Amino acid sequence: MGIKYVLLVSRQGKVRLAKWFNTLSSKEKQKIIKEVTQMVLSRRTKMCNFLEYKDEKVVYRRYASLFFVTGISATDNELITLEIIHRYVEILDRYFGNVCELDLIFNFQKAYFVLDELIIAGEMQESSKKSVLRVVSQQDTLEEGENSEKGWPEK
Amino acid sequence: MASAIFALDLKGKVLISRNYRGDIPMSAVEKFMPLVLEAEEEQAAPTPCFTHEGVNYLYIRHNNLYLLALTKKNSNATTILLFLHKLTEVFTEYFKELEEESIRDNFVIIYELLDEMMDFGYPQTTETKILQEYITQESHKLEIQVRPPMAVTNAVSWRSEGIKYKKNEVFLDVIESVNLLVNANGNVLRSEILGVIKMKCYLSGMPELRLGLNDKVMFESTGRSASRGKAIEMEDVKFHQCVRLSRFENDRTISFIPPDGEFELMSYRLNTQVKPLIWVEALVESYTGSRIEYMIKAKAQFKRRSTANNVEIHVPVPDDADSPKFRSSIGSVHYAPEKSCLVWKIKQFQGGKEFLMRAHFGLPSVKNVDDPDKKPPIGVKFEIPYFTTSGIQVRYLKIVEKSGYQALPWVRYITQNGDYQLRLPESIKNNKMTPI
Amino acid sequence: MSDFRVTKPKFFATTKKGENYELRADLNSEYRDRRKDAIKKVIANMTVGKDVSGLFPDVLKNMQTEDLEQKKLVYLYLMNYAKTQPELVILAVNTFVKDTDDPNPLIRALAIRTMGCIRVEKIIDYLCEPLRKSLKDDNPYVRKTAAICVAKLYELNPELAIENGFVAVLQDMVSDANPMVVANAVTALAEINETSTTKDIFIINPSTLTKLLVALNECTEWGRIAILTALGDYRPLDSKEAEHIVERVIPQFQHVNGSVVLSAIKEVNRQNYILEQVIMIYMRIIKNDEMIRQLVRKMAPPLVTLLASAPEVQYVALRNINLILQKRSDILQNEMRVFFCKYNDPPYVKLEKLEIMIKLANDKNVDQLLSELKEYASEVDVDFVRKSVRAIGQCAIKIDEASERCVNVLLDLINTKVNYVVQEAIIVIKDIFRKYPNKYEGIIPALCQNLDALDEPEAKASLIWIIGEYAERIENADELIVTFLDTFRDENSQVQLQLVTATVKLFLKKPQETQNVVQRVLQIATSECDNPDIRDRAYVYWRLLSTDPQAAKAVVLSDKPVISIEGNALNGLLLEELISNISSLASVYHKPPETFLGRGRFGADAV
Amino acid sequence: MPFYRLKDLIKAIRACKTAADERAVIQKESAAIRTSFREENNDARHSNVAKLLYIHMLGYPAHFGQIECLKLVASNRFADKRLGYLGIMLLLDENQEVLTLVTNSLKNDMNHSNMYIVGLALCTLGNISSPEMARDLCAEVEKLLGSSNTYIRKKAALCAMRIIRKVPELQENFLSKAKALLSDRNHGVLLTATTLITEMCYRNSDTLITFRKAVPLLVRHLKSLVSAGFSPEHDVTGVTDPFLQVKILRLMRILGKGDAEASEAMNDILAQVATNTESSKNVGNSILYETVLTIMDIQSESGLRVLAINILGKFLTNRDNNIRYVALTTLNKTVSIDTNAVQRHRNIILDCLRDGDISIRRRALELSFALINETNVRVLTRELLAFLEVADNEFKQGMTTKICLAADRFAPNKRWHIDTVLRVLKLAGNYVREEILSNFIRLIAQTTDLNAYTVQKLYAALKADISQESLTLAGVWVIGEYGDILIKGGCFEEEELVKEVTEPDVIDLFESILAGPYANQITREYVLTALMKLTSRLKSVSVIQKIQSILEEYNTSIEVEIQQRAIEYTNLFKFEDIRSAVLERMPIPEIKEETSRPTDDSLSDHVGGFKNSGGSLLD
Repeated sequence: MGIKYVLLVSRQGKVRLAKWFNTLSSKEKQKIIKEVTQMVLSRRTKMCNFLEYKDEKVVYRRYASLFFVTGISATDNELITLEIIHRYVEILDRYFGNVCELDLIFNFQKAYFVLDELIIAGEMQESSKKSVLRVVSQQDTLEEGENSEKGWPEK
Repeated sequence: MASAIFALDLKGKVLISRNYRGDIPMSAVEKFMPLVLEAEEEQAAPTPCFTHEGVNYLYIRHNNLYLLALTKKNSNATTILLFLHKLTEVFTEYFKELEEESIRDNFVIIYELLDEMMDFGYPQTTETKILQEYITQESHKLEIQVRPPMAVTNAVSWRSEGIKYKKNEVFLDVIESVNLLVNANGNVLRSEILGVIKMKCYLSGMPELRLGLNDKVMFESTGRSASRGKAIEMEDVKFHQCVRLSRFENDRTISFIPPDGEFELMSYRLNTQVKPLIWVEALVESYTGSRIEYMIKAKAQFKRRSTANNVEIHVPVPDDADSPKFRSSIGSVHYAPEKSCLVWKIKQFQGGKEFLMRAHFGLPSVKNVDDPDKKPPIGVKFEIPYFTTSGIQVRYLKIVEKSGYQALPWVRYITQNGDYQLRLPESIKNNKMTPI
Repeated sequence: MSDFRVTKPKFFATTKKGENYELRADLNSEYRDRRKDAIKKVIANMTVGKDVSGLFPDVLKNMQTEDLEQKKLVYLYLMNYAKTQPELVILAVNTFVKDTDDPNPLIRALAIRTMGCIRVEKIIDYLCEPLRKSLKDDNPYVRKTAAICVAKLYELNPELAIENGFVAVLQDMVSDANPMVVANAVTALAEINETSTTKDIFIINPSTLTKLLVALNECTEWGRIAILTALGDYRPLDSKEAEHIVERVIPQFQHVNGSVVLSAIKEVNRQNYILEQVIMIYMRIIKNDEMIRQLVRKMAPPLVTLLASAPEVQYVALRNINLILQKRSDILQNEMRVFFCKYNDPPYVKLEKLEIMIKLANDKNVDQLLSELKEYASEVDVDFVRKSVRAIGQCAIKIDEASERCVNVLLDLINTKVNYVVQEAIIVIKDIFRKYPNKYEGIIPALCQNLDALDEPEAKASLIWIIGEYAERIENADELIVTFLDTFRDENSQVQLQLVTATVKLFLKKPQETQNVVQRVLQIATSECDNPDIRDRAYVYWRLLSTDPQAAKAVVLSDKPVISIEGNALNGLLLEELISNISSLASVYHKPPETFLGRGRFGADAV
Repeated sequence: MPFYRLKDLIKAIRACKTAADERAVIQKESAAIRTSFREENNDARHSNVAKLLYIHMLGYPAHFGQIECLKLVASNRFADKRLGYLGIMLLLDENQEVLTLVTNSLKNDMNHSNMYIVGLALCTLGNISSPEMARDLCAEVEKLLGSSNTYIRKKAALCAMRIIRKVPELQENFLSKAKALLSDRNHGVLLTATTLITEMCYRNSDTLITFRKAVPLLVRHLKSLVSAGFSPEHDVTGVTDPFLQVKILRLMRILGKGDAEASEAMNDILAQVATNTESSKNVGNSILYETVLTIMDIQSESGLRVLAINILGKFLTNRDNNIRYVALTTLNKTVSIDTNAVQRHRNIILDCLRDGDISIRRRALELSFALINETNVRVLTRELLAFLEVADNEFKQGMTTKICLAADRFAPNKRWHIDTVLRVLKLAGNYVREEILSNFIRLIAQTTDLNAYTVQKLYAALKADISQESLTLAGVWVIGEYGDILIKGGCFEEEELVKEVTEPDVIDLFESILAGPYANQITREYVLTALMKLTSRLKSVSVIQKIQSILEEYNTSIEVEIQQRAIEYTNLFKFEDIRSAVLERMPIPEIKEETSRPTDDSLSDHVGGFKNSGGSLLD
């Protein structure tokens, strides 16, 4: 049950984020990334956003140059998973302000931090966009405070 | 015979394609990557040709690209694969580097080349020098329209007419590469010399050339003995297409009209039982989870008056080594993590000398569970000028042109490493428990 | 506070709207440069797989141009989209025909080449006249292009190509003064001949033969391959002519192109075969016999040199060497070291080299080979390790003198306890037992210790066979067998078969202790097991045992003849067929072409 | 020292033109980072780990950074902890030994005064907890479930879920707190609590019964969500908190299943959701989809079921492939409950078999098989055989299995049954499971009146094609068993194929198979036994001698089973008096139980069940 992984993959097949909620060896992870990427990238636009892979389902959605891909179990609701993906994208968009792929590349750790406030153990923990944004930015403030204490420049 | 040719990136995305025969749906390419992945999955390595539902896939890898040909027939696999390699060669000569980017940047000219190099799936003109005469990168100007060079269809398809030089010169480079394989006990398993004779021809007109070597077979067939020095016995000889093969077969004469500029005239192969020119011994001691130590001994086993230049000894080290420390009696040593090895460079290594080097690396306490114990060999690079292992000699190079000019031939000899590998002995393992 | 209005995702977007619309405008621009740039953009879009077929009429307008590059691009576009817009292609015909009259041979050839690639019914009629002209063009570049174009036309409409006399012209072109034209004419004829129903389009006679042999030395590498391939259909009149062909072909061994070399080897090999047949018929022509031996010797060095090619080509060469060795086992007898695996050889090359090394192994080189195989057996590539272990066993079976050394190596490997190594070793040891009866059975206890580790059917089946065959020497043989019975139904059918036979043997050897066991096994195999082959086997045993136990003993337990290793080789007919296909895909797959062409159906009548 | 700052490293990597360049940059930097780690520089560590995580994301090894993450977590700086925990989540999982060293840090941080530090620890535990960790930290999580801070409560709830997944018996610890959470007013807490309780009910039937009492509460929650006015915080294109709605619907499904009272209590709200939810957008459809699944699973009223089926019908005609996909998926679950409702959509479903989207094709195929019954078996099988001919290879094995099972179950007569399986073997004989082949041969053996027909058909089939392994095996076995009937000939109603077959013809066929390019060990096994059986069924002495010599060729075979067979059979010729008795016609396998579930993929459940027909072996 629930989301097994979240992958962000560029149109060129480069991984921009990979979060795993079930335990797999890195060989298995690499294999999934390779195979699922290959499947997703070869899909045409009018096709549905779902794929069957092994005993699982892959739900993906393309946003311009990036594919947001999740693996869920066969019994999960594919349509609401699309909404979860979209929710993540909306939050990223608000957080970065008109997000683009480069934002995620250079701030990859922030993309993870945001995701960690939205999903734990493959399940959604917060349905309010505002709350997620608030807690992420408060934590950012905390970090910045430490940096300025030490007299470090902001990154 | 190829029905279609594709260039794909490593993810299987088509970068450019050309459909020559229309007898296979172009969508067949979509099956390519899944089939390669499936083959990898089943542990059997994917082979360069395979068949699936009536379509045959033949491919090569070049940098980050696949070049793929499809065919429906029982086509000549060697021809197709060699043609694909030829494509990479031509593209590389056109664009310096054949990469995803260079394909994207040069798609117009690539289409032109694909059109010219293959017709209806059959290879046509594939000589870069000739192609460059009528497929050029500058945009085609209206005023001067290019025409097919005579060479495209001439019997002498590699040389255009009307070439002129003020000074007529020829440079010959005789380069021998030594292939060596030594097992971990220090026994030589294989040693072989691959020689090539490279030419740089700056000659006017349509010169006729004849090259004389101290070829044993020729001496025997003509009844002469080698006047000075020994004759050599070449096991297999390959010639540039300009050389008249039947003449060689008849009386071992190497006669030809050369292409203009630089080219490889011939290559030959011979087995040798000579001592390995540079010998390397290694002693490895590893302390799991903490450190690994190497003692390397290198010895130059050729005559004292010769010197090997730019010697590089590559000794493999674990992928996750850190904090390198080196001590050597000569040369410089550095850690090359991108190759997972240490490189010991000796600018000049005189014949008969022997040197020692010690290396020390740290190892992380946490082992990479996914990393199997690979056992790459030690590799050696070197160049020994004025020296050939085989003893090959250019006895003469005769140049005749109807205008009767005099031309000067220059000859240079060099021996270098080829595929030169010495297997690394098992390391002595000291399993000490170290706290993490 | 307007986040709820985000209804359509625009994230990460760089939207391009109405690109085709803009392109259309540019294609119709009054400025030449803008039009050309637009064409390039269209082709760029086509390259990345966007559909730009909608711009057909607009692109077509730019076909008539002095700019060669632009013309080529428009032609390319036409080739790609002609199928989708057959009606509109007609509009291009005029320019095509005009271009075949252009003073520049490059444009004439380009036009005829492209027209042949536009596989649209309507355009074919317009192709004939220009093609007729081009076939007679003064310029060889145009002629060689036209020659191939005949093959293109033939594929679309054979009658048209014959009625118009194009095929006849091609036949004449084999005598063209220009070698490249000859080569393409040969290529086109061979292709046409293959697809024709009559197979009489391209028949080489002694006079064409001479011309081909002359052209062979003059044309490009690819032309040489075409000619050498074409020669394959020619049957020499007598051994003298065969020798003559061989003489002309052998120099090609020195060609730098590996495909030329393999084609030459194929041809020499074929002539050899013919010569051998001649020898068989007229025993007295001894001269030929000596010649064949010489020829075989000459083939070896070029084959070895092929191993210095790119790995993909090496692979094809190795697959072919494998075939040639099955026919002429002595050809590379001193060259085994050449096939030693290098660290950076791709896996597919390593596996092929292993196969060949086994074929070359003899009592002189076996020690070297063994120490190599041992080295390989400790590498990381599982598949390669398995095959290496198997190869050690094959050495033992092939070379009597070495069998003991091999067995010792295998025992060392079993002691490593690496699971897949152990299983592989057990599989080959079973064969070693059958090659050298009463020699190595002492190691059986060591094998039986690994019973629990076996999870692969072949290894399991092998050990079960060993237990049955040597039941009298294994004290607890019945216990070992019984451990499998509970899971009988879940086992692979090959394991089940071995269990049935092993149990029967066990019973015949130790009737007292094992009566229940055999009863149980036969019961399961005949009533619970669904596999008809296993049922048959079990019934046969059952009937045998219940009618005449003494006969059963004689039938089941009789001594076995020593196994032969021929089992791995291809059968003679197939081998001949594959050898006649050297360098082709069939020779790489080791399968006759019918098995992979079309839908790959192959009837019993075709064998 | 390392070469780059994080930003510069990313730039350097992006600037690489080739994969080889990228690898070189990364491997050099990795080596520098490893060496720098040795220096124990606290300031450099943060940036080194950040770089390493980026490197790791690109697929390169980073195991040597694991310990460094632990060191970061032990730091007092929030930034260090945040990155350290991120690294632990990315580089470690429950199978790595190093993870045991994290437990203590987690425990400390879960008791931290800063809620964000507590949050980091909970997030880490929730994502990668091992069973041991789950046990060690169960009490802390339980405590945090009662935290006054919603931020901590909701994270703790999902942590508890992970713990239960790892160690199911720990769920008792969370029971009472979980109940309380269900009345929480915070959407996040409610969402995670519903998720936690769903997990609990799913794993434990006692818990399930307990939570049935909460149905009215869930109904209230759902009702308020459905009827709530616009609430900006939880609105998604006009729908209030679809995420929570879906979770509640799902929990209701588990609670209502098999319980009339609970189902009854949900009836109205489900009807309300099903009729009132807006179906023009994905959000609404996601809720409708979940609602339909719940309606079909619980003991709902028939009116409600009709409503659900109608929604699916509408889904099926939707132009959006996503919606069609879920419709096909759901209908597949529904088909066993209400076949007729699904049969109505048969044509649309068959059309989907030709859809360009493999996902749709796959679902439609599954559903087509579920639709087969006595009345439509001929039509549907014809459709499916046509599809088998063009299907992707990956579909073939599943299809051959299912077509044959459907034929087993619904065949109108034996002749049709045999023809159908034969057609399957011809079309895709290389994609047939062993059981299907066995079933076919059993069918042939049992259908004695068609033996002559079958053996002739198979003989003709092999003459035409020996490339399909199962077809070859079936043909070889049948010809071996009924060779005498094949030779006898005879004709059949409306059959044209009666061609005379001679004894040498049969041997020729077998020799072709042995010499053909498809021969493998299994075909050889079948052929040897078939040949041997023929010696008792054919008459020609020369043919029998020929068979004997073929068998002898295999006496030295390297394949152990082949050698054994060949030798036994060769030996048997020495015992002429018993040979034909031993080889006489094989007993007919008894009728097997009818297969009950035609869509079931696994056949092994149905194998067996018939009794031995041989005589007693020993007296």
